[in-house]
Amino acid sequence: MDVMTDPGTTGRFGAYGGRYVPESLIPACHEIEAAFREAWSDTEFRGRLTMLLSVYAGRPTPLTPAWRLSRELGITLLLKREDLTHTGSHKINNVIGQALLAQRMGKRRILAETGAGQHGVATATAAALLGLEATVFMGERDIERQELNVLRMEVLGAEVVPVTSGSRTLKDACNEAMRHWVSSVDDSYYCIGSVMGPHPYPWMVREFQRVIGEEAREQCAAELPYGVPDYVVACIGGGSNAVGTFAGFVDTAARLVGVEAEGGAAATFGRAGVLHGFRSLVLQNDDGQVTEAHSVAAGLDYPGIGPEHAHLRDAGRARYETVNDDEVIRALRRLAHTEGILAALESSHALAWVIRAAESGGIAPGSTVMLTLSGRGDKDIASIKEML
Amino acid sequence: MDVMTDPGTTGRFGAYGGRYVPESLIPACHEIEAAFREAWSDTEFRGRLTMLLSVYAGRPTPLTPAWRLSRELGITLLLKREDLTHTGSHKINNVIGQALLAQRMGKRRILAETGAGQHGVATATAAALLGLEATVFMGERDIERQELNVLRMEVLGAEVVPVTSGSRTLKDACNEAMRHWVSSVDDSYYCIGSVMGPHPYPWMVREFQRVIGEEAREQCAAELPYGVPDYVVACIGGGSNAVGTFAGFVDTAARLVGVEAEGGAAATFGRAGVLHGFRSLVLQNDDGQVTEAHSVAAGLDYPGIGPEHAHLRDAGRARYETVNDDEVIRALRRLAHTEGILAALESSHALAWVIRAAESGGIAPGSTVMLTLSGRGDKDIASIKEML
Amino acid sequence: MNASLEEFLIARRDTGRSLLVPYVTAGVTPKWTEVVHAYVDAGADAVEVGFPFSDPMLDGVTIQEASDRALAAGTTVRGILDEVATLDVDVPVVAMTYSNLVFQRSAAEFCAALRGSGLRGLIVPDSPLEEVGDLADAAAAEGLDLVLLAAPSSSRARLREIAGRSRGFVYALTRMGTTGEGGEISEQAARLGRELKELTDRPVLFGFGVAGPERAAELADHADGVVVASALMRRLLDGAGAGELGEYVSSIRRALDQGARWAVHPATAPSPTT
Amino acid sequence: MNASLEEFLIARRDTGRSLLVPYVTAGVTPKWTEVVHAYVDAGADAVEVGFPFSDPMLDGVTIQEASDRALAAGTTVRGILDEVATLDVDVPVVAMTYSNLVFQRSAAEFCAALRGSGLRGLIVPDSPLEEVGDLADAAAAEGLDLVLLAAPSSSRARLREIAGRSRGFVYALTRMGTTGEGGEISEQAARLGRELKELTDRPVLFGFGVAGPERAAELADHADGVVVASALMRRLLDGAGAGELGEYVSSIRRALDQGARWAVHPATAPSPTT
Ligand SMILES: Cc1ncc(COP(=O)(O)O)c(C=O)c1O
Ligand SMILES: Cc1ncc(COP(=O)(O)O)c(C=O)c1O
Repeated sequence: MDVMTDPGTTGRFGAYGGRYVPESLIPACHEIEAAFREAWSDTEFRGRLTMLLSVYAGRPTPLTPAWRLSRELGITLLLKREDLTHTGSHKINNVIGQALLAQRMGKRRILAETGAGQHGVATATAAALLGLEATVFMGERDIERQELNVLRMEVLGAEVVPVTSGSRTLKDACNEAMRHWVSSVDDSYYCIGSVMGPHPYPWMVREFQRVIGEEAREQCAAELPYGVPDYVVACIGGGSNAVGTFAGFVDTAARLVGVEAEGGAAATFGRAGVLHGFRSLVLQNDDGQVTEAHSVAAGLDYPGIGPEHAHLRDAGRARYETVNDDEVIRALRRLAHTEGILAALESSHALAWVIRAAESGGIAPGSTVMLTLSGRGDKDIASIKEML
Repeated sequence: MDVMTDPGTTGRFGAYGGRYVPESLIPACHEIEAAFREAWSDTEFRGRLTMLLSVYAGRPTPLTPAWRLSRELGITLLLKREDLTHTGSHKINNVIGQALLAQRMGKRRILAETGAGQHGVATATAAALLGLEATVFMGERDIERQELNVLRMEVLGAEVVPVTSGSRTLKDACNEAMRHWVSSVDDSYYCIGSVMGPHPYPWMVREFQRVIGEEAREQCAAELPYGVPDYVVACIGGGSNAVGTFAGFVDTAARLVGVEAEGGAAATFGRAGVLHGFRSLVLQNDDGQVTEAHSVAAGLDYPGIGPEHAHLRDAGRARYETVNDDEVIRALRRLAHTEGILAALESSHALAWVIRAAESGGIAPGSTVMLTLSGRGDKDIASIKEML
Repeated sequence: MNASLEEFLIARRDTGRSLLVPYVTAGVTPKWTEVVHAYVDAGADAVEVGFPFSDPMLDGVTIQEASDRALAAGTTVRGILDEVATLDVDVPVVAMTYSNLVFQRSAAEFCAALRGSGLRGLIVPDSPLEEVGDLADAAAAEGLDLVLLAAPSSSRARLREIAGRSRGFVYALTRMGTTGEGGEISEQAARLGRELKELTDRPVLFGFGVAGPERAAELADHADGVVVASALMRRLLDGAGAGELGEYVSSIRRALDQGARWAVHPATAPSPTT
Repeated sequence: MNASLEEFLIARRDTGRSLLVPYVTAGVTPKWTEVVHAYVDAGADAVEVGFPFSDPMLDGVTIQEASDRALAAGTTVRGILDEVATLDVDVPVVAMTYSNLVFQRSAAEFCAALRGSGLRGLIVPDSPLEEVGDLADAAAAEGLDLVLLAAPSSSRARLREIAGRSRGFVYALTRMGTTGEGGEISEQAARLGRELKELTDRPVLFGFGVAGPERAAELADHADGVVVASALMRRLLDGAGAGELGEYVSSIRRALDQGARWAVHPATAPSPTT
């Protein structure tokens, strides 16, 4: 199937993607694309990345059977444990890759936007590791919700810039990071945290995240009778952990399911549009004004979706589901009680859908489900407490 | 050398150890010792433990070179990354072992004391995993300092009991857990969090933690020119991560160094005494009243030290050093800035000593130092922030 | 007025006049069309009307605020078009907005609607050369001039293509950055102006950070004129009415006219014989 | 008084009397020795004096609080010994404390000091059989009776050893738990008392949770008497003086005496001929 391939120089995934940025940024995008293409085919670069992911970030991550919950649900549920990586979410996979690229390009500083703060923490981390500076843009509302991560970034030596425009969440942080990048593109590298932004980002981030899916594919092959799970499920903010996961299973018979927050479900309620440099499905009103997303999970508070997901949806290769905040909190608590694993609110979206589908027969009894647990819930503890 | 062996049925490590508990608990201690001896020589039990440590808890943990800090210090510093385990510290190694044992013994509930909260979180986690109940005793002062971990335990379904007696820290939580255990010994298993308590705990916990040292030994053998580091360093509260680490290197030429908090340095400022069921070095006044320990690190706020450490000190096989709170905070920040790793305050004690020794020539330039990074610092972020 | 935006501006420039294009965000006040009139009365050669967008990636705080205010007041594309249609001004009006509004239905539909309300040009800062194909065709079909942006970072090859494909004028960014006041004239800006002038006879206008009459005049030295946006919107947000804004535009007009008198524009100065 | 603790208690028991050993934490009030006298006057057969320890692992909240208060007031081992030395009472005084105080210098030194102040016995709840070797020797050398504890969880084999090695009396724990009031008499306690009585002729006294005269009398039915601690310390902490505490002990004394009158103690009842 013609999906999940190289999107070419125009960065198209079917009708989506592209490079909708001001002329000022075009040369930078070209430069990054060229540098990435070169690096990605350089075995030394890939060796260095693989080494850091293993020796520093803790890869491969285990594939843990959810023993007790599986029994309760009548399915076999396997969890790909991105929560066990250094800094506690899959974001580190992408960031180490991009930071190495920034270093290779001779940049002095990394810029990033962040929602839940996980991408910001990962960026601050990779910058420290490689001796680069880091500036992270974060919506004021998210700063309140994710205080722990703000403090982590600061202790790691990063500058956290509060964004006060718009809904004061991830989408506004993206705008602000982009603005800042325009004015500092000479010495700064913009490290985007999900499969969004202008080409080559959605593709490059997918490539850096495909390690999730490739590892999981191998682990499933080693452990499952038929080698491949029936379902492969991941939560979707921008969609990087999902795309990275899907990349490992796209050529199998596994059903791919992306789960969005009901209040930020661009794949379900969005229309085609252009936001943050790419064309995709976007939550917006009739006029094209972008709607604010709402979710308990700061990392899913995004009104768009990575362009490749829009394409996978159109192509029928993946389907997209939504869950609401209540289901998410219940799923988080249930996993904590049955398995002793505290998942991130974001990841708990994927879990909430699996629980609902298994309990309603949407997933047939006896099915095998591979779920990417994109991150750990420590960052969310304060918000969870409030909601109980 | 006759150290780090089986301490026999009396649980003696040289002049230390033993089983100083009320008669009511003696049968329970015997029962646990018998069950552990049996389990430890049962390949199925060990297989199950190894499987859970790998598939669930993320072992083996990487050995990460501290690239930039090594260069600054003129040594080769390797970090054993216990911070990357599930729940974020070495405590999980021991707890999974003991929880499996409790299950094997048919207990319904696990009791635990906790200081920094890491052992409590680990206990709540393992209890959930195996479908047991968990009750965790924690000093009121530590509850304030480690709020995040309290919330984690609660979300995991554990009951957290605030301890208001004495200094309201770890030592009082131990007393209270012991008291509670006496009255519930039939259906409850007391899961001690460090190499302390009555026999067989100090020995059993060492055996469950030796996986740290054994992995590190292998990793060093694979990566170092001479196969063994010049120094092996770990922080010491009760001493479990240190003992577990030392166990892998005790038969090599490596110098073993345990680092305590200046305000809780039983190996340096203590005298022989009996506390919490074992004989060891204890901080106390002339009369034998136990002194309160003081440290920024809740997990090191303990006036005693595991009996085996007292023995290793007397035997000259390990040495024990102290660092103060200021050095610790500086070390934590330095590692964050140079390597992008946020270490626990506890672990930062070991680091602080290495930095001081390397900078003062106490560790010769060019030396190789293997340091156990016992846990991650997320739990400490709020306290660190306050102290800046 | 039957001339296209480009014809109109070239004709004016060729009289030796430095071009002045002031900006207003549609809907920022209920009486924003009065501002357009005030601009024209003060000597504007064209007026740029911003269609507010929720996520104006290339705009600094001032225009973000103006956009937010307009949207909060319920401004819609249809409403703006209706108001623009009632404008009775003798200089061209140019729309400026982001891709997401343009591609809502289709570029053709959007361009037809603009043209239907009398607009003469369109600026879409987040649709660079690579993404502009359909839109350029649609605009051309409607006789709407699609203005492209050129940046200090653009390569010579890209500048050539931009200069070649832009219509109406070439929008030269004075700097790498967002809209907003302040900043010195950089050697960069001067060079960009010179390069573009070498590449095309189309008017080249500077935009971004054109604040105050002196700066406008200085910049105009290196091209054919300026777009003034944030400096005006700042004053408007701070409470200035159409009258004050008109005076401010007049002051820039005067500075440009004086500057133009002694400026050396070898390529574009009217020949001594006219 | 030349008799050992054990001789003294056996003699009293053998008169058909249920033994009563009240407890006080040394130093809990400046006048704690008055409490000892009040106990004796109220009919105590021995008095247990607690040497407070910072970490009293086997004590419930009441005795913890009493210990903390005594320590906060500056109570030291030396000070307690000096005060005990001035006591002029005609029943044995027994020390109760934790291992860490005992092993400070050496067991021998500690025992010698106790004996030097006239103490006749020693209870160390966290030194079980396995750890008690040196201490038992040192105590024996000083003629000090080392009282061992027996628990409901102890196996018959251990009970036999405890009964055999304990001196003075055997301290039978009524329940699995810490010191402190409350709780029903359990079948467990009764069984423990019976088993110990079968194993030894030494006095067997119940301790832990002996609150109030009825409970004391009930328990005494199953052994030779009781130790009363938390119930007294609770009253003291709540403000009761030596007089009131003495009255409370008297009430227990009376209950024991009445109970003893109709109680069935096959093994220990004075033979009808005495
Ligand atoms: C733990 C976690 N999971 C998922 C996401 C969503 O990002 P993406 O959809 O790119 O995987 C985030 C974003 O912050 C996150 O922190
Ligand atoms: C991260 C960490 N390191 C070290 C310790 C100290 O324990 P130990 O000395 O038993 O390793 C603790 C205790 O809570 C801890 O949380």
